[in-house]
Amino acid sequence: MKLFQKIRRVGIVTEPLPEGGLDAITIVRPIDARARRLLGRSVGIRQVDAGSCNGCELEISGLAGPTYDLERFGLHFVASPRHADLLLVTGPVTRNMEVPLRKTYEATPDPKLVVAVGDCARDCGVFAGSYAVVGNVASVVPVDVVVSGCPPSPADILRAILVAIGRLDLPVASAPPAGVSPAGQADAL
Amino acid sequence: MTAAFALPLFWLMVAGYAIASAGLVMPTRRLVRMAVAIGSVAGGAGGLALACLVLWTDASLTIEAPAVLAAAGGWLVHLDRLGALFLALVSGVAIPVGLYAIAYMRSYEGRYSTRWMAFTFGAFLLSMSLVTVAANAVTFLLCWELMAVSSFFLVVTEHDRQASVDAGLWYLAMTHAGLLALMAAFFLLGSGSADGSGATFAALRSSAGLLPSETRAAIFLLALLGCGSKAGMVPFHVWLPRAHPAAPSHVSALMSAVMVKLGIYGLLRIGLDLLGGGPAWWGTLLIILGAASALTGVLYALVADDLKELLAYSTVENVGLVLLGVGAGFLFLSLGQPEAAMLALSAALLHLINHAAFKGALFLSAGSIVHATGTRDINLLGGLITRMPWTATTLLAGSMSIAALPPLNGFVSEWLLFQSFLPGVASSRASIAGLLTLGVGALALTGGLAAATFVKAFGVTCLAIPRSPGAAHAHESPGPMLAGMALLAAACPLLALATIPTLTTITGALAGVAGLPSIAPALHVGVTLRTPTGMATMSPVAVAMVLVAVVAGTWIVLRLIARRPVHVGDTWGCGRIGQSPRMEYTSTAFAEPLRRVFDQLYRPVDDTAVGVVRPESPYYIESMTYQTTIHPWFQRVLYEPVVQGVERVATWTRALQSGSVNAYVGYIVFVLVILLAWVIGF
Amino acid sequence: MFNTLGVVVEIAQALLALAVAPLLVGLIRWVKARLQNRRGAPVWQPYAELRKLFGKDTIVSSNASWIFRAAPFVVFGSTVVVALLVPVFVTPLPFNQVADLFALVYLLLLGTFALALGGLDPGSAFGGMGASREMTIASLSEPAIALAMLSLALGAGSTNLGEIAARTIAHPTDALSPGHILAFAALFIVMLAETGRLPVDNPATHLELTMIHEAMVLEYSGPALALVEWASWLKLTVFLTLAANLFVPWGLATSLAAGAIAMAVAATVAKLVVLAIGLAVFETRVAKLRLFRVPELLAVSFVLGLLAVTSSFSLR
Amino acid sequence: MDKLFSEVAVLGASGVLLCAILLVWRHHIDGYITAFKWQSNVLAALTAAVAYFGDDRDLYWVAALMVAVKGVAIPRLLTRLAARVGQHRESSPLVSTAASLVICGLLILLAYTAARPLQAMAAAPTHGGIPLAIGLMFVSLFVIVSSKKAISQVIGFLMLENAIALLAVLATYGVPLVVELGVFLDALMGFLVMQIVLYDIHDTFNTLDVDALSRLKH
Repeated sequence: MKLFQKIRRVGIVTEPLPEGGLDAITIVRPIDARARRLLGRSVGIRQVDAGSCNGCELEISGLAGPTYDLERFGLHFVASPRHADLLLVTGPVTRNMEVPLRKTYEATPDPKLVVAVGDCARDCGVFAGSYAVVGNVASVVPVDVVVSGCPPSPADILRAILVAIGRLDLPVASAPPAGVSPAGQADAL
Repeated sequence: MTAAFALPLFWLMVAGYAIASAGLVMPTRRLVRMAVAIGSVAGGAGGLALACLVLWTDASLTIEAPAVLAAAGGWLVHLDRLGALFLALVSGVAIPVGLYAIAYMRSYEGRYSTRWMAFTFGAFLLSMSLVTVAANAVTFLLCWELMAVSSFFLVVTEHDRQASVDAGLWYLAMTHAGLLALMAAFFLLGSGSADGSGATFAALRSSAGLLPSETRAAIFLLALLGCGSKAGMVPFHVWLPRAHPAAPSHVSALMSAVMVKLGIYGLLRIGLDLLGGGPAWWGTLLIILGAASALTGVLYALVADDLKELLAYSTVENVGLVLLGVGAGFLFLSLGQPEAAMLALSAALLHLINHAAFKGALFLSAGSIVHATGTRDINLLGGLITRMPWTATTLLAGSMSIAALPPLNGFVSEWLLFQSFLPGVASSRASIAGLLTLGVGALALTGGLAAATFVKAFGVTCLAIPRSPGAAHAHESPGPMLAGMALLAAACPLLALATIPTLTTITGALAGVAGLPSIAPALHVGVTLRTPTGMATMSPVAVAMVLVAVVAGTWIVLRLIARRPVHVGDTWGCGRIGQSPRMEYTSTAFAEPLRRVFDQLYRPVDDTAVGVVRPESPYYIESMTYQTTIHPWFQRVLYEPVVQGVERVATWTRALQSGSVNAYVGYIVFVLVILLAWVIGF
Repeated sequence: MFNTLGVVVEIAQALLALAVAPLLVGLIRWVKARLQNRRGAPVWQPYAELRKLFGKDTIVSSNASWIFRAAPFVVFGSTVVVALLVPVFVTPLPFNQVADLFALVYLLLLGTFALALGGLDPGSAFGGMGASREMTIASLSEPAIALAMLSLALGAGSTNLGEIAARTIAHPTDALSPGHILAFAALFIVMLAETGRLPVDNPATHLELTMIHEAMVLEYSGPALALVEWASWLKLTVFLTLAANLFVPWGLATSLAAGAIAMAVAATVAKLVVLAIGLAVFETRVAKLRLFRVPELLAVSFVLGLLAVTSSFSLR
Repeated sequence: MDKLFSEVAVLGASGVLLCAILLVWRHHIDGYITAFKWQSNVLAALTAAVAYFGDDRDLYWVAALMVAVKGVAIPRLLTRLAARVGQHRESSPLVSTAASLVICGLLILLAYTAARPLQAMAAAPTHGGIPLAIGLMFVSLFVIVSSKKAISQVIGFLMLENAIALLAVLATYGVPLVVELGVFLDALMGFLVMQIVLYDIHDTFNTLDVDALSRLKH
């Protein structure tokens, strides 16, 4: 009974998604129209940690909480890439995570989207050039949308997902993110 | 007019099995196999035709040969409907098994004598058929013993394997204990008829009513021991999970599908037909033993890792289910509810026939798997559905039937068993209502656990990736084997669709036996089953039709609306690089949760050995072996003390056997003195 | 009087159950979200999920056989047949004669059996784990269901669902008899176990090691997944309808008159909404049990069933 | 009216029995105490119902007393006791929980079978609940036999007392108020004595595991 009293006292704590603030988000490539049509109202998200420091994970886990509540948009995390429509990839892709990331991508049925979360996922961030890193996410799997930030805020991540499925409008970016090749750099060093 | 066919058909049956036995003297191995196949198919066809003749017309068969074994009462054969039902069972299974044997016996050629195998196989089939037609004590016991001995030789076919020989010895010991009990039962039965009419069943039947109730009780208990040990009833089932796996698979199929049923036949013949039923405690005892058999059987089947042992334990389970029905029948008869008794006994016999179909199919499929992979260990199998599609399909059909899934036949008979208990639960006698309530619970638990067992038996054996090279290089079995398996597997849905005719035949066979109504009550309205008490209706045909229609309809609709491509990819394993069979769930792992739940019953002995790489730290582990064994309780509690006692007595008597003549003469003098003293004293 | 029209109504009510199932699940999720102080997905979210899944590609494991592909159809088909049996609005209908409560249990077992095989087929450890656990729970809940039904059947003198509902309609006070209430409690626990709800299985879990139902379907994708999910929602709907219409069948139409049916639709919907909200509140209140405490819960359910039967004996 | 009365009686008796089942299911001493508390309250409600249907003024008093003593006072004392000796868990029961539950089910069935003639003898509309009351006695005895902690044994004894009260209410519409009061007093005294003994056991052995009592032999 105490539990329900508390639930009543606290009330709904979900905040409306703040307007604007789309600068952190880049659309990397034109998004498949069929994917947008199909995934408008229901998206299964599979999160892949490709070598992240877990900063981004901390923010992502905020999405499922009552404050950001991604479920209200019809988004939900799923337990298997077979059930997923969208991969949320974080971190610079480390050597050990390259194959798993590719396998996850292959295991996701079409149509599917990939959102790269965080500076590391965009261009390897502070890990660029490390011998343990293969490259950014785009060098392993095709990426649709990138969110910058170290770490990006949950609201940004949420907006990026909504942009990816076409629920928020954003013009296609002119330039793709700098395609760094840390492996090559490592060789040069 | 039709009656005139009975005698030729009988001789056709005998001749067929004789041909099978004549494999003993065939010049080439090929001819041996052909003899077995032609003989058992012809004999089976003859027997089946004869049985149908007796079941469906008013024909009957009587052959008297008083000169044979005159001292013991002569040879007497008479086939009535109850016997014909079981004859149909023997013959019906003999045909597919005979076909199967053509190819299966090949794998024994060169290693073991197939000629001797052919001879004993023919004798086994013949003796089982003759048990059902025997009409006096001596004929019955003789055929019973012939059946036991011939099957013993088949069990020890692989006589160079210790396990087979052990299994054979257990079987021989148990079956002879049973035979002694049966002989005693017939002796007691015959003590009532003073006219020395040679203990024909007709004479025994008329005199049994005059016996004092203690004698009747003793006869019933002896028959229960004798027939129960043959049927694999707990606690006399210990031989079954040893002998059935040890025998060649076509013989296992016959033993499991047919021979154990003759134990039930004996029980019905003596307990119901000759004694005419008894007081309520007979039924109660049967229900308790039936529930114990069903639960013990299914619990040990669940944890068995040997495919054929699993099937053997599941036979114990199904015999338990049949006994539950038979027990309810006895109980209702004693309570003066013949209609309910009829329902219960019909349900039991329907399950018995259905079990013959699916257990036959399962054992033959298991044989096909052993033939192809060389192993019976489920933990070493897997992936057979792509390598042996037909065998996997028959195994699936058998598994679904035995798990009582609609629309197959096991479902129909288990449903009827449930229904047959309901009139008893509604009874006003508290003890009976309570007993049957628990019976319903036991039935339901058995059904659920059987489903789990057969998900394991089929799923781990046939699906996913093979776990050993043997399984990986498996090949489909030759045509004749597949034909045998397919016949029995096809019988599963067909028997479900033909429930009503089958049931009518069964009630026809039971009508008039003991106190059962002489005009069989209708258990159906059209194609819908309807219990006589009006408790429930169910139509197997309609359920099957609707189920197939809905599944097919869904498939068609989905083909129309969802036309997206299907890709083939790796199994999802959290991104790991490659998949190996070691990542799969094994048979032991599958049964682990239920094994933990029933821990107090299994009392497993677990053994974990850890190979540590560095002595200074226990966390660097090189290897880890986990071993678990289950020592069955009946073995521990009931048999080991007996075996130990026998051994102790044997050791003690060995001390007497000094080998010295002086000692032996001394014994004689000693005994003489004792005897003299006794004579003088009294 | 029932024949052609009856069959039409029968099929219509099964289709309606099928159509309503996602809404019911959506409602449960929405209430649960609200109780977690979240806004939550709209109640029609499950429809969007189904539509999406039916439009997606399928990926099948290279190890899988036809069993894997066939299993979703068997699961879905058997559940739909069960929905045909359950008195949703009108009782008794023609299909009532075709199968009874025991047949219903075995039809559900057919679905469980097929799904467990589908879980084992791709050879993944998760699938095997899910199959093993699901069969464990399914087999242990069997005796509890049987006894609960026995208690219902004893009251009605029949195991056909139509007769049981009709009996309670004819004798309204029976709904408060102890046998009825205890059987309801037993069946409620079994329902939690069979449909994979808390405290037996968490339908929202992402952790493979705690999964039961979800672990078996990890390999399914696209339309096959849609079928499996829809079947599990339908199973929940069927169980809730059974709970509503076998134990409190008030309002159920006994004829095909339009007015009676309209009443029945309203009554059933109201009962389902109440049950769904109750389930959501219950799920918010309890924590998931350890796997090896689930058999204890099912033992409680078995004892409740036994108590239900004993109580109905005692009243005779 | 009589039918309703007998249904209410059986329902109440089932409820009381159900609390006992709940107790067997729980692992924690807190759960035991809660189950006992609910059981006493259900019993009190049943007594009040019997008072209403049977038109027996005295029984209302009995019901009120039940709530006061067994529903409030004893559970409180028990909680204090458990807190003081630091007992939270019936750690390793002699029989596993699932097995205990099944055994309890069988005991109830047995009680039904055994008490059927007794039930037939009693003419009161409440007689349907008599087998359940006897079942509750069996279950309480089983709890006493199978528990290892002295405190759960005490709860078992209290439950047995409830069972006797239930039987009395159902069989004879409750014994006269005076006798009932005596029984109450008896139970309370017994409880207090047991409390003292429990403290002693705890002080002597530093545990409430009754196995430790076997050390007294040495």
